[in-house]
Amino acid sequence: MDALINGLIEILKPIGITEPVFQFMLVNAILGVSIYLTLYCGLFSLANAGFMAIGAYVGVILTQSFDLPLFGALLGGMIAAGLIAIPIGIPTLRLRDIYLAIATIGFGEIVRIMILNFDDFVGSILTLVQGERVRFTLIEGARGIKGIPKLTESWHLILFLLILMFFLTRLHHSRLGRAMTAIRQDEIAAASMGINVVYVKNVVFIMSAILAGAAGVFSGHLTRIVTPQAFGFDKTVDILAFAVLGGTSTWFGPIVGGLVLTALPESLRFLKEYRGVFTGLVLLVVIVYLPGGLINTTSWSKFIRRFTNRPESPPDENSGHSTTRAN
Amino acid sequence: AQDEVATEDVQIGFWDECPAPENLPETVSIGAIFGLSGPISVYGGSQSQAVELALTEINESGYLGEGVTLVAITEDSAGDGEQAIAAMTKLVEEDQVVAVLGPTLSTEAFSADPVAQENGTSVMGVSNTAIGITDMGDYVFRDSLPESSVIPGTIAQATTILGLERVGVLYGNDDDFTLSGYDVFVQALEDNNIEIIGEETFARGDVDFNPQLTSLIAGEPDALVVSALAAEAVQIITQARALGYEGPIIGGNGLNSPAVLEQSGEASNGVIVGAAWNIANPAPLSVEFAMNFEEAYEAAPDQFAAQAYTGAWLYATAIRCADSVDRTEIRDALAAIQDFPSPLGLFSFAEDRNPIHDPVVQIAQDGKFAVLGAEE
Amino acid sequence: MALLEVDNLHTSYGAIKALRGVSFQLSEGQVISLIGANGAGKTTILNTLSGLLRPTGGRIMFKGQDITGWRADRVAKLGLVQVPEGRQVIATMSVQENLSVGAHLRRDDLADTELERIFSRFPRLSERRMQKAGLLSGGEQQMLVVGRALMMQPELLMLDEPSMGLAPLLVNEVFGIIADIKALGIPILLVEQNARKALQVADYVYVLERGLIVKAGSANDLRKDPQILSAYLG
Amino acid sequence: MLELINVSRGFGGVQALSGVSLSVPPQRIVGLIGPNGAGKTTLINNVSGLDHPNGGQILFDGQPIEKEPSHRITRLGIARTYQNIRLFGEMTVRQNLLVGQHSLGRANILEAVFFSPRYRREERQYRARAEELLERFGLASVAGMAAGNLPYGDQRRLELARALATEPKVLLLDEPTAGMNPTETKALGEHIQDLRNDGLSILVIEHDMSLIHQVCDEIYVLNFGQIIAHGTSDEIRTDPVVIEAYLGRDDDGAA
Amino acid sequence: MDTLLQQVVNAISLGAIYSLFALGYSLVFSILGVLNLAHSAIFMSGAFFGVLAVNQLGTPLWLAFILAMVGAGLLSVTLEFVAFRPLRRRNAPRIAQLISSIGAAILIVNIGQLIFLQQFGRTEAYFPRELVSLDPIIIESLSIRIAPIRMIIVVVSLLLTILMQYLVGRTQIGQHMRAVAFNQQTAALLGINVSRIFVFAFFLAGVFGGAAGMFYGVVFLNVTPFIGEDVALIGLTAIVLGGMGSIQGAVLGGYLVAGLQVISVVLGGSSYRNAVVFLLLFAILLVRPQGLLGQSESTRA
Ligand SMILES: Nc1ncnc2c1ncn2[C@@H]1O[C@H](COP(=O)(O)OP(=O)(O)OP(=O)(O)O)[C@@H](O)[C@H]1O
Ligand SMILES: Nc1ncnc2c1ncn2[C@@H]1O[C@H](COP(=O)(O)OP(=O)(O)OP(=O)(O)O)[C@@H](O)[C@H]1O
Ligand SMILES: [Mg+2]
Ligand SMILES: [Mg+2]
Repeated sequence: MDALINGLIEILKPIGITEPVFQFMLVNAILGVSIYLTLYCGLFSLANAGFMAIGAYVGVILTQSFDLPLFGALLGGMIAAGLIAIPIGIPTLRLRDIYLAIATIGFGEIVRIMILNFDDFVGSILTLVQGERVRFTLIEGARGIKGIPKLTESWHLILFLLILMFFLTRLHHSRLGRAMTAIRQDEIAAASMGINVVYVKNVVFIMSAILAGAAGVFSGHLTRIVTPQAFGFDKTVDILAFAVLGGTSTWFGPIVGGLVLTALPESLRFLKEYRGVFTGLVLLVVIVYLPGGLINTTSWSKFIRRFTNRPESPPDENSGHSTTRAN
Repeated sequence: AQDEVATEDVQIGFWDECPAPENLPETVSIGAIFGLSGPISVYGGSQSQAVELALTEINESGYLGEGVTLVAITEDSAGDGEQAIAAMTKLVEEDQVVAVLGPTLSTEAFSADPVAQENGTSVMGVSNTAIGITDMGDYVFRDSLPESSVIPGTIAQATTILGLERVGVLYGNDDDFTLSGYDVFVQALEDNNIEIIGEETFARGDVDFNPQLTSLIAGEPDALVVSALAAEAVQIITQARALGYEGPIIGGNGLNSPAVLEQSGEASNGVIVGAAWNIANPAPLSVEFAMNFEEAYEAAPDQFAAQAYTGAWLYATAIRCADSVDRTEIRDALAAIQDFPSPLGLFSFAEDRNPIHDPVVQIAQDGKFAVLGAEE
Repeated sequence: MALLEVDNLHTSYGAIKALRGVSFQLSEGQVISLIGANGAGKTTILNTLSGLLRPTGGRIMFKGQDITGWRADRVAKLGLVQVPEGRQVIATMSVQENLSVGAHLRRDDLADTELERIFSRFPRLSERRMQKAGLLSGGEQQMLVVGRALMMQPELLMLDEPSMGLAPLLVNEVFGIIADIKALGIPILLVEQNARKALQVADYVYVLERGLIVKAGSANDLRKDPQILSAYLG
Repeated sequence: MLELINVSRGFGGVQALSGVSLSVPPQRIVGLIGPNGAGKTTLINNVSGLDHPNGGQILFDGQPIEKEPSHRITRLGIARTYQNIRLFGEMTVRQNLLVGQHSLGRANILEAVFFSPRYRREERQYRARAEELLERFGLASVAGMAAGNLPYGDQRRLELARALATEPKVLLLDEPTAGMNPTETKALGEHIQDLRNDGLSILVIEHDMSLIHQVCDEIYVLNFGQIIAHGTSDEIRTDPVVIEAYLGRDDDGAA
Repeated sequence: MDTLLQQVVNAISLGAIYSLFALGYSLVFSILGVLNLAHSAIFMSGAFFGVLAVNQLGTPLWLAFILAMVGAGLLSVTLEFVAFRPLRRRNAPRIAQLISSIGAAILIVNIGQLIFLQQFGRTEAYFPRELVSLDPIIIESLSIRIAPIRMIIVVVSLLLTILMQYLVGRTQIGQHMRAVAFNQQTAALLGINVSRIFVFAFFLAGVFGGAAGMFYGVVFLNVTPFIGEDVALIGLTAIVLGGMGSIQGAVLGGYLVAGLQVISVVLGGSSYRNAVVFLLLFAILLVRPQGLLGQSESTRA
């Protein structure tokens, strides 16, 4: 396995992919899948950065303060993220589109603010109880938890991703997978098929949170420091871009998106100060020419047709709001 | 202490502890990791400029011997830990640099420095002020004074001179730089038995500090203690004055930027900063650096630039003394540097690879900094 | 010269060829009906004429101008107005706003008169003037879109299954309106499943099958055609 | 089988249903007709759990169901189609039929991941049933097409097939023949009758009176949210109240 | 009591800036049906054009203000042509447009950074301090201090809101905008030139965003290519809180967010002020899923 990974990295080095970059690529592939699951179910949830933060902090505290091995931390981080997803999902998943998006971004921001203030908060409670000023430190606010050993290895990530891919293939052939697609296309009709829409949405939301939590644990043990700054709005936007640029019509798209978008800035280092401009340009151009994402057959066939001069159909309806009533 | 450094004949690049080197290849590469994009590029950009300035001077003066050029391979980390790791890996593994400057932020350093340590390559923080940076290993250095070496002196001096009893504290709590500053301030205030009548926080990118300031000012403090970065500091100072606050404003590193004085104008009167370096520093090396920098880049340098500039010179000196591009020998030579004349003053590395030099405490008056207590 | 001349029209959806060379004509004051089975391509013809779809071949002449490939809003401005299949009301606007939004194309200033005329013809709409159009029943929405098209002062009105989903009483009403419009001298291109009714108002009929016109004739002739009788009149 | 007792539903000012009582006996086809906006769709929405009445009771097999959510009602055995077609447009025709069988399955996601025997058996059953429905509704040739790209008539047939896939006891059809030509309408009518003969109870809303007369065992007429007539096809056809409110004078003498 | 009044003043002047930003954001959303995440870059460009005009061209403030609005408006239209129109043509999913707006934002910010470096030598620039008087107007009787520029912002943002309200609610072009917002195909059949409506809406949104950016720059003096990030999330929160697509909603949301932040600070929770904002947002969305002034579902489900 190790030899295989090293060989792969040797091949990738000329385009700027060293082992740590490779590892971040894999972590981001997991994140891409995490948001893909909710998107696939028609949920525009952007809570992933928040769950990633929860996973990262729980995981790191487990290895640092409780001396658990990475595997234990992984389980812990995933369970914590999944458990927190339950009370968050039940009220919020009733919201739609942008309202769900902003509510879940709000959740992420609240998580971030809680992490920033956790120590102070506990400290001030202790101060009240004990009657003298107490300084409490566990998660260190903006300072971050430092000195985390680098426990994540490439093969952990590859193995995790392989298992995940197997799970996803099976998901697509299951009742749950079909129910997710149905809910995305028409919630009302889905309910008429006997699908418990609320239940399915919550299950998917929890699965998504668990994956984000796992990515958090892995990432914390790669970056060696976890700070709340790393899990802000920017991160959320990045994660969304992984999935959509990769293409959300199959689970393979978000994986590719995570890999490519992580590698891209590293591969573009030779551009020096023009790097950012090109990153933006690439994102823009790719999505404009392949609106369905990199991994999407219709996207590519339309793209190819453009250059073989076959006319396209002009925009079709449904650019506006959702359908009228349930007549 | 300042005056001792300011002896006329001391010049940068003339640290004569080591003879001119003879065994260096034509090109020696060091790496540099700075935040060149994103909001931190304000700092990273001038750091990178300062390093270029130092390298030009080093190469022109033949500091590393005839025909030897010291070059920096500079990588952008955008303030992001993951990118810093990637950049560090690229520099030490692919580019095979002999040593690395940076990264700009302490949080990035905690991510990236272990990579250098594991590869036996020196890394020198030139703006990392958090606690515990050099604990990461014997290859990890910094030339930036941690806040803990600057602020206690600032508070002590201010207390004696201004007779402080009660202060309000305003700090950014989502940034490890301003938060570390806050930690040290609180400790120093406690040590000096000063009462904290109120604590308020803000977040990076906040623009309106009126609510917090209004609350703090309502308590009629003797001074406002502010731990902020430059952009927010300008707003805090002007808004505090606009709200009618006239007392002293005591700040750390972040307030110590020429832009702060320039932009807050009148309002800056009474701003007290303790810092590793200040543009008003009268020492000749410091003046010369500020002049050269302004000439090259049409902007006044800040403390981060001065530290980056010094960092490049320190590496040049270590390479000169090691007379080798062997990473371990360079590390050893670096650790041995004592009393190196620099814009920061006479500079030495402590046993734990932290910097030793005198900080400065200044007060702003009529748009200029003057040494606190010595002002007219 | 005919008001509308369609010559050898081809339209595809990707690889699916929905129209495979359709030609027909429509003169001033005429009502023409297109009938055909599901998926024959009737809606596709209307969408192509109105500019919602771009033809892959052929030519469309309207009022002596070649409008092939024109954008939909330009086609509408020229007076070729389509009432689309399904009920495309603007759900977020009130009934009244839905009606008035099309009025900007009018070349006269009788918008208000027309509005009142429509309200008196469809009292149900009048009762629901201020209601959001999305909350109307299916039939009410159908009335609304026909009314809206009239507000645009069409020179040729294309109706796509206007009686779909209407109660028999209203079906009669809609065909009454079609007859009225015809009486006003506004030519109509009518797509209908209710072939019996369509044949009553139409002057001329084209029968479409799988993207081709397979039969054409005056309404009177086709009414007697045994094939048509069995296939479309049931 | 299905019974509505005094069901009312108002939306702000509009009283869409006021005190409607109606019953669908086993193995019968009941027609529901009435002018546009009379409240027919609202009635179906209330029975199918998409909407809930303000007053009254809805009984299914004697059990009150007026408070149950949509998915539960489907599982109990009531299926419906929509006036404005609601297919899963991006899914293929076949997939639409697989989704239709959702409520019949028991296998959970873990069983799917580990290929449990129950999962495999269920999937086999789903597919077999989907093929059967495709055949029966003449959709086999378009089974692989995206449902949204089908012509209107095919979409209607698919909706009906999908509703049947849930294995209902009662079927609610909201204008199943809208957009169909007379030949197609007639064929669909025969389908509906077959379903009744197979044991289903059916409530059908239609404006196409030929279909109503062709298939319905009894007919209710709704106007302004109230039942104004109830009877057999022949009784309704000649009822002056119904002619006045709904049918109008049929001037071409057909039907 | 004294501080309370001052805090109210603080909240109002902060709210004016948020709401001005939110207005343009909301306009584009309602017509596009997609969040234009590049709107914060447009905001930045307003401040940027302004600072460039004042510092490099030496224009007077009013001219710089107009240049900023027009410049941002044109940039916004460019965005429509480059990032949105091609996708609409291709009938792309809305989420693809969201991503292209992210790409466009990255592009604009990075180009901004290059220009800043080239023009100012570093990635920040300052409006000259003398440009506007920061000396506060002091109302002794109430012990309130307000910088005059902040009063101007409050007034201008109110005027612009009314203008926008009139335009969208009462004019033909506004009606057409709403028709396009609902369904482009239907609008086209009604003879509405959809492309032109888009260009108009984007220009308008850009003008508003640019004005907000310019004000921001003038009040806070400091301009960087990244100032858009500072308001992006808060602006988004404001429009969602107020109700997407509602003009008064955007304005109300802006003031509400500002008010909440200030209240949290007054109550001693400055560290939690954004958490308070989001918690309230949560609570409101659960009761009114369409936001405070959002259109109630005009569609039945
Ligand atoms: N968006 C689309 N993508 C692919 N194929 C389409 C699309 N729309 C229509 N078609 C196909 O084009 C053919 C003609 O469709 P059209 O809608 O014009 O038929 P129609 O005669 O109006 O039928 P109906 O009576 O059902 O309305 C059909 O075979 C249909 O499947
Ligand atoms: N959610 C709602 N909000 C407001 N009014 C409603 C709502 N749903 C239905 N209505 C009104 O209730 C009345 C009955 O509507 P319904 O859809 O049940 O009529 P219908 O009998 O199905 O008519 P059609 O034959 O035209 O489909 C209509 O006047 C409609 O405008
Ligand atoms: Mg059609
Ligand atoms: Mg109905």
